[in-house]
Amino acid sequence: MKKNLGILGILLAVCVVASIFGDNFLTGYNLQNLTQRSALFGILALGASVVIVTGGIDLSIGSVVCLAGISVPWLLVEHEWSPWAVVPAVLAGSALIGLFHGLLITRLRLQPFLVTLCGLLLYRGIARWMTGDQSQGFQGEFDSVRALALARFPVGLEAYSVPATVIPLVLLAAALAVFLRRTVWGRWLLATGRNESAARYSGIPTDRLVTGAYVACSLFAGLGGMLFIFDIGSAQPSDFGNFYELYAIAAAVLGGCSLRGGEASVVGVLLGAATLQVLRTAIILLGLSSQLEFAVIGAVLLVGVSADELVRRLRERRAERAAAP
Amino acid sequence: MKKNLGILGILLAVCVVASIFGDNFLTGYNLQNLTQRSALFGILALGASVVIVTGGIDLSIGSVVCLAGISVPWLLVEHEWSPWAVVPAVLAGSALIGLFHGLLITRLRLQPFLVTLCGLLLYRGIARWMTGDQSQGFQGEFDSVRALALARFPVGLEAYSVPATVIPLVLLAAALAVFLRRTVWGRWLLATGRNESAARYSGIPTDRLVTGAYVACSLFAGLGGMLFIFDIGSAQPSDFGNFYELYAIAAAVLGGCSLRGGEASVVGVLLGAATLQVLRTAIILLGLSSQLEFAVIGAVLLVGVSADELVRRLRERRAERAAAP
Amino acid sequence: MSVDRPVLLSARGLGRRYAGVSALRGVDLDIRGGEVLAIVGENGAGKSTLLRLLSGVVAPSEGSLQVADASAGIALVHQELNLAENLDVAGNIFLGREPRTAGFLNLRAMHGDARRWLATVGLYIDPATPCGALPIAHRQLVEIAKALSANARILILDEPTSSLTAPEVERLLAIMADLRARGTAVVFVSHHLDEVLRIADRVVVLRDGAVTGTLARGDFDRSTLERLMVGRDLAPAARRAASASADPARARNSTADAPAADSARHPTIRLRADAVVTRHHRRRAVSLQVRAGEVVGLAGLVGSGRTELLESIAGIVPHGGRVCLDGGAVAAGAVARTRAGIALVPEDRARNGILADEPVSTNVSLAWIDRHSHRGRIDAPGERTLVRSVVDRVLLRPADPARTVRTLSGGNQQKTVLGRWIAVQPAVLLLDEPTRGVDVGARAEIHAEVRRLADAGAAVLFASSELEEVLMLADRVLVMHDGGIAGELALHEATEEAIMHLATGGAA
Amino acid sequence: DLVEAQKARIAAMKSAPKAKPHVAFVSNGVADFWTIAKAGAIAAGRELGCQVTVEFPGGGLGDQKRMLEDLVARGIDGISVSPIDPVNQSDVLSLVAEKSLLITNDSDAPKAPRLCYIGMDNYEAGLMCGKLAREGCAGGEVAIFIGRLEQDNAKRRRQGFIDGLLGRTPDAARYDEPGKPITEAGYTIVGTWTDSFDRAKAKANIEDVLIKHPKLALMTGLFEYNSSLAVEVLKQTGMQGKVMLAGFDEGADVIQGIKDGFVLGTVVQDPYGYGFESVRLLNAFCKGDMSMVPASGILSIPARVIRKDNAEGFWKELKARIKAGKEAPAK
Ligand SMILES: Nc1ncnc2c1ncn2[C@@H]1O[C@H](COP(=O)(O)OP(=O)(O)OP(=O)(O)O)[C@@H](O)[C@H]1O
Ligand SMILES: Nc1ncnc2c1ncn2[C@@H]1O[C@H](COP(=O)(O)OP(=O)(O)OP(=O)(O)O)[C@@H](O)[C@H]1O
Ligand SMILES: [Mg+2]
Ligand SMILES: [Mg+2]
Repeated sequence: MKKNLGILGILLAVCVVASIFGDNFLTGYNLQNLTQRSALFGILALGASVVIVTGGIDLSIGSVVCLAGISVPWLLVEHEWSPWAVVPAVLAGSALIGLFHGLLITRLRLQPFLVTLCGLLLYRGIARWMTGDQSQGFQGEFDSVRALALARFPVGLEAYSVPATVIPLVLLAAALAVFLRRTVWGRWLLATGRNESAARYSGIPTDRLVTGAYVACSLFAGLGGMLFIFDIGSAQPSDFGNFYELYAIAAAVLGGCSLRGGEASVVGVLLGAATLQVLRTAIILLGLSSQLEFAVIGAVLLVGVSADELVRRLRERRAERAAAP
Repeated sequence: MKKNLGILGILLAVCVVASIFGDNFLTGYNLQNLTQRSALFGILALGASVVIVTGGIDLSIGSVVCLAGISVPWLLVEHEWSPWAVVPAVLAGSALIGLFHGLLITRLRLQPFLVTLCGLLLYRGIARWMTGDQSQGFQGEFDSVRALALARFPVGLEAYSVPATVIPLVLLAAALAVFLRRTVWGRWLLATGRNESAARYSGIPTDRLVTGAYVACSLFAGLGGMLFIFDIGSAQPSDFGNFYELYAIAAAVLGGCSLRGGEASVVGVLLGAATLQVLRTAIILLGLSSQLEFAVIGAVLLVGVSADELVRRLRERRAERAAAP
Repeated sequence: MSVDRPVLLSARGLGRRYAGVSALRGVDLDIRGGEVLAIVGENGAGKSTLLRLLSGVVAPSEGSLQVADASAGIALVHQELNLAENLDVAGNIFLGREPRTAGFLNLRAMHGDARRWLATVGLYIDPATPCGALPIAHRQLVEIAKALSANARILILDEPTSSLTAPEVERLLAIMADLRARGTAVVFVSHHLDEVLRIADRVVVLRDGAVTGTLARGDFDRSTLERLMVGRDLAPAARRAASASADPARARNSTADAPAADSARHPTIRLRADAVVTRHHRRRAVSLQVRAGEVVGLAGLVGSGRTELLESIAGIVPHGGRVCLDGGAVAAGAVARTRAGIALVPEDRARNGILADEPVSTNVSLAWIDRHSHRGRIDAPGERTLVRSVVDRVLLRPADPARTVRTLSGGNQQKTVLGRWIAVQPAVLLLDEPTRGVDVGARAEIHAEVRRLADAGAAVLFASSELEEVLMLADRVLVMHDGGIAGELALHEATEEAIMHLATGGAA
Repeated sequence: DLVEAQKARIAAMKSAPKAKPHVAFVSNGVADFWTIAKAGAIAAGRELGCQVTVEFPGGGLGDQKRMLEDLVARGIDGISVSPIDPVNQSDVLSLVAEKSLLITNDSDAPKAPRLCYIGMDNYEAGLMCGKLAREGCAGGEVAIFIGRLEQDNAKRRRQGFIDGLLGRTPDAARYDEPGKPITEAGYTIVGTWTDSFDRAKAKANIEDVLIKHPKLALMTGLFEYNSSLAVEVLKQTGMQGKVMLAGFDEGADVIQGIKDGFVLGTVVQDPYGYGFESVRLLNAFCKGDMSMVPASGILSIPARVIRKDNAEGFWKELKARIKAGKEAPAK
């Protein structure tokens, strides 16, 4: 919990600045938007964190978002599949992608970075080729399916209703938290991430766990991709999801995951994802030039994590001094 | 050396396919283009490999390429600096960026991924803001400075002359190879990557070495950025250098660097960089749709490294069996 | 008598090759319930390989293994520690066998059980402590508790006592005896023959990957075992080492009897620690001095702060107070300290010592390669010569500088780390458990090397959990307790009883 | 110079016309706009019996340069390119002119040795869009959304829109800094937001601007997806009709929005024509025929304004063309 204080601090600081100096930050509509976007990126970040726990990395998240997302309108509109077939098919395809990564990594012992980098190229290439670089959209139809992302549930507040994407996010986050902290498999995953040989010597099926982690990550990315395109309505295969893996991994790392594996905090990851989205919106509501967006995000994160680290040290030193004679 | 056989095999296979089925692959002009591009990306990949040797990663390479590259015409054309001031200033700036990364990583013990991801955002943001998102170019002037990348040195062949960028590449590669294999600091850098704690217990100044690695990486990226813009003539701050870090890291990993640190092969890195460029060109000369570019690169790399791994295993198994009575 | 005990595991013609080299061959062995089987041999003889084959962690390249009862269960404690440092002690003990209720972890049961198993091995710590924070001896005990908790019929321990101090060793031997009484088969490896002599029912002696003798209780004594291990009678130095515990002071041929004479013999104070306060023992300040040519031993119980003190002096960890070399204070930090000539051989060789994937030569030359270079360029022939001489001096087996350290046996990895500093003449040599896992013969040789370095003017300060070794090697003994120095014993005062008295908090 | 040299080569080809010329069409990025152009190019290739290669550089200037170099290496007879940065790309454009035949489309490079430019004036198209907005909205706050501003056509289009909206006398050389709000003639242009082609970001931009400026009266999306996403956001927030939209390009939902009445209209270019004419011209060059090039060197294919009255017909025609282009074999 203490580890999450840092990222919580950054998030709150950004919120405070945005609500004091920005226009209409604390309106229901804005908060609703922020919830939606944080939920979408949060799902990707949760997936990324599962892989990061194993000490691996998944660079293909953005491309899986693209391929899975693009496939939905492509199948629905161009190929006139039924929505009842499309959603499971896309999710199954995403899981297969993860399985493919997992097997290459555990069986052939290829480096995760390399495998998923090839994935990054491959799936985007497939998406572009499949659609002929034509953007895919719902053309104003399929609102009932898109409700999976677009529905809003009133909670008694006037301007704020809960976006539907919060449901999968909360379910996944809760499941992941319980999995990591309360189940044997989760514990084994943590052990595998930190010291694979210790886990193997303890009779843990490390290969299967690692493969499972990649499956989960791609599955989350596929689900995210679907929800993204439900939300946006259409997408261009050449740029949909570009860099999303970096946002997802950044959220996970901000939330306290170590890229060396074995550490994760579900709450932290969600806070990390939210921070990135709030930052982006804050820049607009503060009236900063959108050219500055990247610079501001980079600088705020850097200052934030550095400050967090410095505070941690200071506290440690003070504790030590208190214990001294 | 043996480790480089795999990537050499992939490179040769691509070349053979491209020259048999593609148009004009084996023409001086095409080879000259390929040399130029491989050299440019090779410089970035060498930088990436230095950081990878320490077990770190630098995601900011592409943004440093952008900032350094954009700065050159910006200073020359918009601010009318002298070329004699611009080149050293840009290189010094790049080195400072690396120093900044190195200090955050060694002093504050922040994760390299996080620091350089923030760098990725920050430097691109600065470049966009500095130029107001305007593309920067030489507007047809400064050909004498651009000769640093555009000059061609005849070598007695009719259609093929050596591009000027080969000179810095060869110098840097040779220096790096000597550094890693023949000098105390290189030895220590490798040791730091293998086991930082053991290196520290042996009195090796690991912090300084790691910082130095990030300085070198950013310096190489800055140099690369300059040469890139000399070569292209102009660039847009919003997309110049996008994903170059992934190309650079992929080249290094293909060339035998392990992301866990401690391993590097300069020749391998150069082969890796060349492979990626040859692949891209082969796709066009083979008349494949450019939509397929990503998919083909991803697939070829994946098949290549998997085959390499399988061959390696087969050989190993055969060696073991041969040793048996 | 062994006939009525059930055979739990039997090996026939067991062997294992690595890259064409045979690490073990032709082992025929029956493991019976209710006996303690000791496996002895020199470093690299193949002991760990045999244990790994028996426990099934490694597949044999020849021969067969027969398990009598598939449900018997085999637990192995590896020579190198293998804990997931992000999990707590309880999590590690039950890793892979976590108690669950309705599919979920039962953390309460786990912590409760863990506490019980920890108590069995005499470790009274909170089971919720993360393993990363434990000293190495505690990790060893956690590993043993983990193996015990598996309730296996066959318990295999690879050098379980190498990092333990006397009380824990006693406790472990008692546990082994208890398990034997309950019909468990206990197989263990140790370089301490007195432990073997005390508890083993049967001893298997290995030499160069082959069994040179299987002896039942009554058939073996120290000299038989040594002969079988080495293939000849032990050299005199090693002989003395082996019997040192009997009368250490005399065994070392010491001439100096009074403390006064000590300082006369070693006039200059090389190393001085002034009020050094270490991180985890902030209430005690340690001051000590070591003269040139003097070898000072640090004794104490597990967790008494020896490692922290040595690491502080070497500049690895931040500390309070001052460290002076030849009268002048040395700046903080490992780089400055090393450059000034203060060298440390760390306790945890896997974590802080070796570069596992590099050859022996790189490992050995790591710290001093800068002194064998011209303007940064490595003097390769010079390096080669020196590495070769080091390899000979520490009796590395195989004596091959190109060998990747990961493929060396545990004891030989230790020798590699030792060799790193033996090659140069540091002004101050700090050794933390210098001979952990090193066999008797090589140990004597290493002691001789350390003595030689001291004679050439180095100040040596070493920590060891083996009183035997402290008494053997030290000119003077400092006993630590709870982070402070509980007392100092001159050579003639130093006995096991005196040291244990101080180490357990008794008044000086 | 290079233009004359190209002309001389074309003249020489009159006596030895290429049987099956191989020509290339290179876009400035990846977008639906270009897939329509591709359909046109391929349709022309099929009609005229020449081989057509279409390349979409996805990675900006460097990528476009690489593709042009590779096409030259491949020995292509003629290339029609949409230069991303015409002022600074003179070397690579010269290279194409030297080794092949060069025409430009969509954005012109008047200083480059191009034989012809096919397209329209983005400033003019922007003006059309601005006027459309001016007609539909008498005043108030206006927001501009555009993919990115660094390409020349984007800048000109935006400037045209501003000048048209504010009713200024047209002057293509004018440039209003994007950072500052402009208050003039009863309108306040509150800002210009870019997204570097990230649609999630583009959508977020629109949502956030609606929050920041609750009194917004009108917005425009100057790239195809900007308009489409604006329609999307308006529908999702139920603000159809409260905030007016002046569209650009032919997104499906934009056309639908026009039919539904809450989009004022949209300015469409004719990418199909760019592709078709590019191939037709290059093919003629390879037969030694330069007669199709107007004296000005500019083959103008003007933009059109689509309103409620002509939306339906336009949409049907477009669909049919894309379908035809897709069914065409790739080569
Ligand atoms: N993975 C490996 N690859 C190659 N050789 C190996 C490997 N593992 C062990 N060996 C070799 O096998 C031999 C036996 O090693 P083993 O670890 O069994 O020795 P040991 O008796 O346990 O020694 P120690 O007392 O030092 O622990 C050694 O020569 C060692 O170098
Ligand atoms: N309270 C503590 N919290 C975290 N780490 C500790 C603590 N106490 C000691 N350590 C670490 O454990 C290691 C060994 O500790 P210490 O110096 O107390 O042991 P020691 O006397 O050498 O005993 P041992 O025989 O177990 O090595 C050191 O690296 C030290 O930093
Ligand atoms: Mg061993
Ligand atoms: Mg210790």
